[in-house]
Amino acid sequence: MKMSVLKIIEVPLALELPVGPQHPALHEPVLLRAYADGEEIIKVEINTGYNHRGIEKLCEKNSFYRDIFIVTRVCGICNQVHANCYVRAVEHILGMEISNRAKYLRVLAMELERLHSHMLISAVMAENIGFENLFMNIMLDRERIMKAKEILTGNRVLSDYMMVGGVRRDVDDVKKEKIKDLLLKTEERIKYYRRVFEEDPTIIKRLVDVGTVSTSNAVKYSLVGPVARASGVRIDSRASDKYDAYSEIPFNVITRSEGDSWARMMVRWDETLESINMALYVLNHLPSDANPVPDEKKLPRKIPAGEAYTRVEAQRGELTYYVMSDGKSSNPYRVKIRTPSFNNIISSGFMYVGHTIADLPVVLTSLDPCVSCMERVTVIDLDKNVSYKLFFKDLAKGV
Amino acid sequence: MRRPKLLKLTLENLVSKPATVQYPYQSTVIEPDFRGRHYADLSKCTGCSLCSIECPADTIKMTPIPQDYEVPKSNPRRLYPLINYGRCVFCYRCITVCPFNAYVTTNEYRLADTAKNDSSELSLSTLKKTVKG
Amino acid sequence: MSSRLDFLSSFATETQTIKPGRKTYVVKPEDLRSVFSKMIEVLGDSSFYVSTLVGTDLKDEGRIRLDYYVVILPEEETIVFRTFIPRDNPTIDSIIDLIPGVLPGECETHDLLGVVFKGNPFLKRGFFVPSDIVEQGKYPLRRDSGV
Amino acid sequence: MVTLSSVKQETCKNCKIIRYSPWLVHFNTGACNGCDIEVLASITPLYDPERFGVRLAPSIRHGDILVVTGALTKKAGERLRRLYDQMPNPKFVVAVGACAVDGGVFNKSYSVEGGTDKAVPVAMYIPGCPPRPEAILDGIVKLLKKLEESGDKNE
Repeated sequence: MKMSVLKIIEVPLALELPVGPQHPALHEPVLLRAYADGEEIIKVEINTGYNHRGIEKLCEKNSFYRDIFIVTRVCGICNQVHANCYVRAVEHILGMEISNRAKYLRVLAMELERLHSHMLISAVMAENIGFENLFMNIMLDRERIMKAKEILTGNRVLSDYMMVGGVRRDVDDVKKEKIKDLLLKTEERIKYYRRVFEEDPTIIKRLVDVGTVSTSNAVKYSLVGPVARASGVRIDSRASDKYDAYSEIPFNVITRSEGDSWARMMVRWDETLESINMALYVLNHLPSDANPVPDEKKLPRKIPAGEAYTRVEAQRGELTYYVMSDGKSSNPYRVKIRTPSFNNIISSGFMYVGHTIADLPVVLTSLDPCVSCMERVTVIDLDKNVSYKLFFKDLAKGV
Repeated sequence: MRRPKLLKLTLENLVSKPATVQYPYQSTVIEPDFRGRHYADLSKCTGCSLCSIECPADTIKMTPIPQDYEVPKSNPRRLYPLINYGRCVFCYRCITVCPFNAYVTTNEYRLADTAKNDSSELSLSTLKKTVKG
Repeated sequence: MSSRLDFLSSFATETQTIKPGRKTYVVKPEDLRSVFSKMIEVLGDSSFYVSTLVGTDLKDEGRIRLDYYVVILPEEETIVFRTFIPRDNPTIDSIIDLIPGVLPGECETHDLLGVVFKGNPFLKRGFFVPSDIVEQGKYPLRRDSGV
Repeated sequence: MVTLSSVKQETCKNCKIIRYSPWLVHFNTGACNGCDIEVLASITPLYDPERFGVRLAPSIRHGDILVVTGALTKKAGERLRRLYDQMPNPKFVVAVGACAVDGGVFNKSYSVEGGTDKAVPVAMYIPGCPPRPEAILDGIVKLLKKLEESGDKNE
């Protein structure tokens, strides 16, 4: 059957495509061009590359230590995993071992980040399906996590916490108690929100069976992170690579078999609870074997020749860094960053097919693009040959 | 299917105290070690320009100290680090690499202004002016 | 695990290790497609995925190095296929028909490094790079691009 | 012909109109999301800028204040200029974050032009990486105060 194209919908979303470096880095406005037959989407083209900031090249031009702060700014939401991945690659080249306390503190910082990121995307999902009340409530509780991050690292978002050889500030008992208190308060709320997502009829109607990905497609298209885990693929570099202190901290890898948008959100909520347990475990079992803060004045100036490839489980999936040093200059020879959204968003075109236009934002949000992505949407109606602009949210409610 | 108590939550919120902080009439709690505005204490600074080399954003410029200030002998080149707060990313790398711990840190975060500002006034206020004559 | 991968040693001209412990097989560029089709044949197409494609410009040696990082499921073991292509004529066969997941990596490497993947219909300049650099015909990640 | 200075004079006369309820339009020119989530956080219940009548406008044509985050990339620069032209006339630009103010860590990159002021006139700079939500509100309140003062002068 030949389907005729009646409407072209251009969705210029400011989507996060934290493709690192040479990719725009974050928040790349991605253009999804969906071709719809009536209400049904028959094809989606994904265009990228609106704000490429040239980070990989920038890294080659700056020294190893300055790069720590540059790669932190690849993505604001997952800044600590970026820094951790890069710093561990440099440590592998240097052959450096860090203290156990530093390893535990790194895990704590990364899990706090996972908490706030998952809460954020769930809030955005609630807003996109028209549930503004839930959005405001989740965002209010998320402020507690931000406070905990501020206590631990000294800044709310971009924490600049990782350093070659350890972390940049220690916690004392007062701070530990404060963070524990905030986490325990948030845990209750998270259990409640998880139940809302599990049981609320509005959410179930909008999310269940939308954007289903089968297990084999998830592997074939290199999908990673919660998107793959919701389709039953057990990928978690925390469990397989056991970097930092993940070998000692107990946690479960959450997988679901449904593979739809709802399963992806549920995987995120379950991971949030796991993260809280891990953070509390770290706070209760923090070893005190050595000072975790290296003296930055005495770090090695010269980095030997070598190459390292590290993987980290970021909030959105597997993040990898490749760092190469030629041993001659103080700058890295090559830094390659592959961010999870790069795979998830660019390869996501097949998921939209067969759904209605109103489902498009739902599928997209369930892949965890970024928040402020709610830009406008252009609908070009070929029948009338006019184009009009809509707010992304209105589109979600059904044009 | 059991409905969650979102309605109850809404009603609770209606009668409870607002969650909003009445900012800017009432200030919020900022951690004392929040990374805020920092500047060089010129009585300790030797003008070695290490912070300027290490700054990831190239925001620190070594600038000559104006002639009418008394400069300690440890700073023979009469240079001081001028921080352009507009470009500064507050990573505090300059503070951790400074060999003389010459930086003063604060948790001041309200830096909004109609023009880009820098640290010249704050840094120079740590020095005495030469008495003329 | 490793016994499943024994067939790879017949393709490899050399094996190396990238820290931390990633096994690297250096293969000839013309063998790359047969390596991946053999992988699909032996392991099945849903038990490994191509995680990262790294292109490095080795200017002094006059060649470009391509590393395919492959994650084998379910153990999540990362192995690397490394191949070298000449810098003045950087062409290699695309594997996009075998593994659709390499689309982002191939597009990016083409745009930033100028490697031509024969058989990939989606390659275009300006995917990420601003148009003024495209007009000058420069590839930002080449060491001598001067951007 | 509309020059920059003539636009500025006009905005001063009319700014009283918007000082009661300025609507924000948020535009990302290539930010790392750090500033974006802080802008979003600053409109949530804890800070609630609707007390000042501040809210996010649904379209650029309804907006009074353009909040720009992120380093100005070459591709986004053209779009920013176009957006600025589409805004109705008393209009002000607020640059949020180190990247939007002066390029931040990306100032030397080949695809970044620099700060927002390379493309459009900026009324208020909010430094920080990223600025706290309080700092963003503080900047907006400072801008409103400035408008009030200049409005009084023109009466």
